[in-house]
Amino acid sequence: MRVKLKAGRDKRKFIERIEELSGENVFACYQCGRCSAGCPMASEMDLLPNQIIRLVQMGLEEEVLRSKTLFLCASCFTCESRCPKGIDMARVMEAVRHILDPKGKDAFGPGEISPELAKELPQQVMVSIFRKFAK
Amino acid sequence: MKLHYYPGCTLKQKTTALDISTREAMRRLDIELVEPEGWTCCGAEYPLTEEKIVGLAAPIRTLRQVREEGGDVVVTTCSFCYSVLKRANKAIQDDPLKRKRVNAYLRDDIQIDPLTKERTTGFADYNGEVKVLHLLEYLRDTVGYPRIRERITRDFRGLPVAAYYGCRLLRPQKEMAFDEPDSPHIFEDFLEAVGCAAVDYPFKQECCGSYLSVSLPDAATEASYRVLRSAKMSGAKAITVTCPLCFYNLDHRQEVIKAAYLDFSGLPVLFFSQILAWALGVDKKLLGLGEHTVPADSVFSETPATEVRS
Amino acid sequence: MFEPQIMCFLCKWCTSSAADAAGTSRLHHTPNNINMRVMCSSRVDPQHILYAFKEGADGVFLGGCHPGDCHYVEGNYKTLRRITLFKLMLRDLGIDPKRLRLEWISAAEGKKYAETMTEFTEQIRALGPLHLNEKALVQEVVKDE
Amino acid sequence: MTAPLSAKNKEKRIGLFVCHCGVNISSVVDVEKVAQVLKDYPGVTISTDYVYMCSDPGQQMIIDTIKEKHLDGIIIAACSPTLHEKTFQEAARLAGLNPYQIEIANIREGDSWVHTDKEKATKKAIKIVKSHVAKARQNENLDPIKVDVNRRALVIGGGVSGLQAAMDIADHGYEVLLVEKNPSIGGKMIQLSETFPTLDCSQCILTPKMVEVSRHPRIKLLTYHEVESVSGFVGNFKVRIKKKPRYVDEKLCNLCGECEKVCPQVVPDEFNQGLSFRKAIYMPFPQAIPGTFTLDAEHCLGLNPVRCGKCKDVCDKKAIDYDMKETIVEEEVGAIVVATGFDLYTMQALGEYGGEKYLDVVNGLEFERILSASGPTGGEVRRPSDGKVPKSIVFVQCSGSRDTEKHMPYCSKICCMYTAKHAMMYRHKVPDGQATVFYIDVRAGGKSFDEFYMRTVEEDKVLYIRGKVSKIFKEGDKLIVWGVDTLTGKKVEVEADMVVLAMAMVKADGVQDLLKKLKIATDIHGFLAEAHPKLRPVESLNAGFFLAGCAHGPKDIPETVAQASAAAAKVGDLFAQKELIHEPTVVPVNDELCSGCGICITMCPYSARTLDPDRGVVVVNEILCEGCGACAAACPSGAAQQRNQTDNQIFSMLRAMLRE
Repeated sequence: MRVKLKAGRDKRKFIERIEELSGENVFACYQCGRCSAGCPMASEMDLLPNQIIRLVQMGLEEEVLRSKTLFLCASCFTCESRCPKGIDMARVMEAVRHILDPKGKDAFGPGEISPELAKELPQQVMVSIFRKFAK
Repeated sequence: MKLHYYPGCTLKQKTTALDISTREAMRRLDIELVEPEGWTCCGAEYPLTEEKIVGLAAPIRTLRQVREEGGDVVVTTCSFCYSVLKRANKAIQDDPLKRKRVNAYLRDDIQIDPLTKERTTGFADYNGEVKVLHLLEYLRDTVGYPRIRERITRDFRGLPVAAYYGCRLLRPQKEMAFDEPDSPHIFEDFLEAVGCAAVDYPFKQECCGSYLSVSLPDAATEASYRVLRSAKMSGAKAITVTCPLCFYNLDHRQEVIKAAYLDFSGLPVLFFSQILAWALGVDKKLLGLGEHTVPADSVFSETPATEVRS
Repeated sequence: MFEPQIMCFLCKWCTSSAADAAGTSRLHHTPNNINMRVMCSSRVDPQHILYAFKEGADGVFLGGCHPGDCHYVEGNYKTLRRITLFKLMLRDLGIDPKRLRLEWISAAEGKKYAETMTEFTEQIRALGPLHLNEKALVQEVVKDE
Repeated sequence: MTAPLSAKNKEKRIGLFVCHCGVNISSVVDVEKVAQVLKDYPGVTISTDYVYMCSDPGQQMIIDTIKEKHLDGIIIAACSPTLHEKTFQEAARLAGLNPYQIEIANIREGDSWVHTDKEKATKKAIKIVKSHVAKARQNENLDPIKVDVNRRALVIGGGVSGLQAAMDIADHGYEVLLVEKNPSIGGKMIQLSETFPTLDCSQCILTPKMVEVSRHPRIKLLTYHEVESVSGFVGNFKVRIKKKPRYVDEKLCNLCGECEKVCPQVVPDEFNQGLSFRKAIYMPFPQAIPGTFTLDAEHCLGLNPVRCGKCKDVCDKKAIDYDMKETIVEEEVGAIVVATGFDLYTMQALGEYGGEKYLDVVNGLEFERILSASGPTGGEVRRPSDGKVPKSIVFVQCSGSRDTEKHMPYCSKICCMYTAKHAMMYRHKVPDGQATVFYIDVRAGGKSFDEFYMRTVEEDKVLYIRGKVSKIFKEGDKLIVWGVDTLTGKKVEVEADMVVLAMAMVKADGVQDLLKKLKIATDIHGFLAEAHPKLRPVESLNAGFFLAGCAHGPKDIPETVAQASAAAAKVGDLFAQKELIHEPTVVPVNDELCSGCGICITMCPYSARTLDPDRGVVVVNEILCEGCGACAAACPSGAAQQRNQTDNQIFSMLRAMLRE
């Protein structure tokens, strides 16, 4: 299927919103893929980090928003430390998560942790994963 | 002397080993750790979007409290707490807009005078006056390795130990400024200073899977396995961490890892503070070894506890 | 309407060329500026600026090459340092430092030049005519030969 | 306050010529009015307008008027001075008027073309013209400054660029001094194996050039020498050159090699990038020029006092002299070609690639030595750690290049091509070996370059993977390379026996000290800055200095050679002039006003100003002064005044412009 590239305000609005939220210039990315090459979770992802940023550049909002990748990022900042253009990919990921439908389902909510597991888990795991993946 | 210390929530609940061994070790160095009055959870994750200003309020409130108590330095051990406190502090120092907005949230906090119990509001703005340090930095720069060496009473006799940095200590480097993200050595230098032999291995700064161990356990299992395997292949007899979450993934989940990867036979996981405490002569009972899933006793018995100095 | 006089010192290599480029492209702007071409922005002595104010300029503009592009290696940096300091002195002399503007405009930036001229004119227009505090300003800043 | 007017200019007769420029000016500016208003302005003798001043009749009118009215200054109110200043200066010269008495008042670009309000534009034109009259009243007759040229060139650097430049200048008929800091000429090119895209053997094509240079009657070769300092100015430089002691008399040494055999000191061999060893007394490589051994005092067991002495004992020719001392040679030259080359970015800076840790992670130049028939493995591809033939090599392009964040933001330009060559050569030498190249973009713009790259892919089956490597680490005997293929969107892991990093090209090690001594401008990366990026690419901003090769920025061999020849041609231009002409609008010093404070000295980017300690005043070398005027603005006493743009002229112009 041919992907139709949008032009005009809608596309710009999406990109500008991502840039505003993340504080990163997504057009600085020249798609070397180094973020993906070092990403510990890349093998689980449907879209690699560099593909996420590429889709943002192209303004393909729906494809970005429905990617599983958003909830596989562990914010380990390996991508950030290696990016030759100084883009903090973790911030871009966070910005995309931020604009997901606020009424939508949590990607990972408190209900998904069994009481037994909760007893064993360090507090910081629960605080951090809900901060990242729940509304 | 007294030193402000932010333990964070996990150290008070599930991972007391890190808290207790840290306190005991520091006591041996004549340093009493003081917790800021009324500290709260730092939030564990530093807010990465420009809009989530509120996420900065909790860590900044704690830092302000340190200042109010006359402290100019606060140390932490947990990598997540260190990351959040340090980054929030830097944001307040560097970004006037964030400084203004966060202080606007915090200005009307209620202050209770400990003597008169009088309730007042109106804190002075916090501008990043407190310095956030990881205990490893404090040991290196303020205590100094020579002084630690003087106090050492037990000899590890060059026990090969792997230092595991994980993600938060090192990255993003511009904000953390902890060490070179791809060739760090502060942790190794510490291990060498207390008598271990630091093992070089390529996965020391790779991710353990972090909080994905809850949402995507298999991926985290693999990530942790690779770290443990790499350390073990390089000859380590134990791996040391600073972070309760790394500890959980590498230690508590090691049975799962062993079941999934048959070539891996197990590796004790230790907190750096346990190593320090042991070297300084702290009683084994105070190391919190009961919290370990992988028996770590061997590390402390394999090398006979020769009294190098009486 | 108040028509301010804007005295402009333009470096020959960059901003003066930008002014030419604005002309060639017919980029219209307010006519309040009067340009003097100097070899380098660093040729401009604070005395020249004071004298311009004294002789009736309501605003003074300095145009040089972008940092790193100076034809004379680093003249623009010298200008920057000099003007930063001089602005502090202007305040003491009772002249609003906003009346002095330093801008880097390259030979290619005709558009920026034209826009800056209009913008600066409007800014000075808003400030109103310059009333010199004759006491603060030494009577004769310049000695005649 | 009256217009400041010096006594000698009181009688000045100035003519004003206002141009209509067809309707370009006259449609907006009332030119007749301008001419009319200025008629009675102080100093103006005649004021007139004409439709096209730059036309032949227009110019003739100017010439006739100057003669007829005995004018000693004129103002042309017309277009920008960048267009016709020279035209009108020439016309003035024909009329017997000093060209520095011409003023151009720009009322077109600066007025009629950017405004529409006729009244305001006319008023503005009058102000502009008045200011030039005020200035013209104080203009002086000036003569261009003339100076002799020493027709002898200094070339710094004995790599291919320096060799080519020296050869060309010498072939033009001029004498050349070629200074090289190393024991032999040859530079980086002599270390290369084959060259892309033709696969010529680098040594085979460079050695004849080296011999030719060494035998050229007009080239004086100074190897193992370093430039200590440069003073003077274009056409007249004085250079001090340090001669480092070689401890071997190059005329006596017959290359028997006995000294090397007995020398007990083993040192990493620079020529082989440290992949093999040499002795403390050594010849860098067999074809070295001059053909002589050199004793490396830093690694010798000891010369003072002599602690070993074995080499001297075995030397039949008595060529070895432990008492040689460093000496200084003084030379005079008229032009200097800087061809100081490049180095590779250190692998240490990229910790994630392990170049410092793992022997089998090598840089591009090390791999050249491994490929070279004269290299440590005799041209067989063997890896440094254990000498095994690698069955899989990963090549990583852009290692430290195109990284705005931590490393070099620029493209190093030659890595795409040499990596293709490396991969191709490896496949030729190890037919069952796997070559994998990680790249971001392949930049193969050059004659026959893309064809060469395509051959590497199509015929030699080298696997090109589009993506940047994130990390390289060792597991057992293998190097594990973590990369990505952005074309398929797959994260990939490659097991390799060896990794070659195409490290960024950077300024030569230690060159900044030399450039400081030469006082020549560089860009922020320490590469030499050209006078103009398009139109003067081989000249330095500093007159008399010319650039060649990678000292100016990354480039390949043909481009380096072309630039060297261009620099030589520019030196030829300079030497072809009978004398040098310099603009006289410089900033001299009025001795009576100068207090010797030296502020102007610190302002001058050209070191044109020095303090005369005897008289306590600043003296100006007018040849070095480029007339920027930064010193004039800084001089607290007004002793430094720019010719024909004095402070008084500026004040007069301001008054004419601003006072209603």
